[in-house]
Amino acid sequence: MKILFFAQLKDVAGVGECSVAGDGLSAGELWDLLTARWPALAAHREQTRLARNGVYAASGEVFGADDEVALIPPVSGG
Amino acid sequence: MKILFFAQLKDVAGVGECSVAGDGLSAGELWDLLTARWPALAAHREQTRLARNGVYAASGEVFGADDEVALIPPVSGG
Amino acid sequence: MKITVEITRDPLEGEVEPTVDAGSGAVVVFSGVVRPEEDGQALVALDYEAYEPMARDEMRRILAELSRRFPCDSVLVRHRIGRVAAGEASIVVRIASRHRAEAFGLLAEFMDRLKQDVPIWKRTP
Amino acid sequence: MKITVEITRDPLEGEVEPTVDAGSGAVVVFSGVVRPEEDGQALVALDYEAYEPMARDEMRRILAELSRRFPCDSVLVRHRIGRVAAGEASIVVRIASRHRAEAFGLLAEFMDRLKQDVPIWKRTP
Repeated sequence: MKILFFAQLKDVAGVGECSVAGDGLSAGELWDLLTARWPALAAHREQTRLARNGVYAASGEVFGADDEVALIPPVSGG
Repeated sequence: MKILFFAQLKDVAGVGECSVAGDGLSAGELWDLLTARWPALAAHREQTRLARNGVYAASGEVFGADDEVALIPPVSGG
Repeated sequence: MKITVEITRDPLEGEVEPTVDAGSGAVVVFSGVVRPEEDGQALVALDYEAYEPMARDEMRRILAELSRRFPCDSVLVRHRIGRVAAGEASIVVRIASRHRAEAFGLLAEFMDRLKQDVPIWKRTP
Repeated sequence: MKITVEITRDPLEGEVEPTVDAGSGAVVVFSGVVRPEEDGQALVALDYEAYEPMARDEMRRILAELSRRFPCDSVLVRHRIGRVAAGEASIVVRIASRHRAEAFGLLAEFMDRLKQDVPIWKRTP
């Protein structure tokens, strides 16, 4: 699946997007994968929401191999 | 004192302004004078506010010979 | 808070550009427009009449009072009088403030107070 | 309710004329402007970044949801991204409605929801 990073998370990951192998992952499993690769992401997990294909993921939502998953840190538009 | 009529009260009085002889009048005394001259004004008294020299009159306020007194029917600006 | 109040017979369209006061973070421009119908009745125009000096003073008093609760940088009110055709603005209010909440609060309360207390009247011609 | 949402790198100044939709009685134009200081620190510009497709969808979703409580005639949102200099607008919202209360309500709630949920971020350069 495709992972997107924005704002400060882009700095933390050092990239704007990356691919992750996996299918049918829970949010917890996805976070485990990501923080294994970028340990500094863990500090942001609490306040970061996940979006699946452009919509905020509901709790219990499952992420598939073809999904675009965005890590959304606290927003500050306007 | 000078009396000003606006909106529908101008139609009722048939004039936009007039002079009334009197000094130290209470609101009640002023209304008595006005409704004696224009009986049709009485129907508007309940919902008409008085302004003295451009400021809404407080209850108990007294109207002097040199005052400009406006009869303010319900407003509808904006 | 800089307060500017004007009553004019001229059209208000195109007059209030949303210029930004230095330091303001929010600018709100409100136009109140004569609607082409009222209670299902077609309406071509409205005639506005004001007790001008008191209307100006009363608007300034209301704005000065509200500025204590909603401190803004500047507010401009232009109210049109005379005949205003349907589709044209009878009032324009422009508020600049540091943060949007004060501008929104001032605008909403001012319009409510205007319609209660400012000696301006509209009538169908 | 007609909903138009745009994300652009172009300046927003002078773009949103307060045109009146036929039948509207209230038009509100809000500009959110980059302030030249933040927490006492001088600020020359802010960099805005968006997750563009989701930001557009999310704004439309929020507006569609709010239109049930605040039925308006039309709403236009333009959010600027990229570098926005102090004194320039980062967002413009234009709402037309029959009566002012709906436009005021929609505007205030939309801005609150935008700042909670729409994936747009600002950072100091």
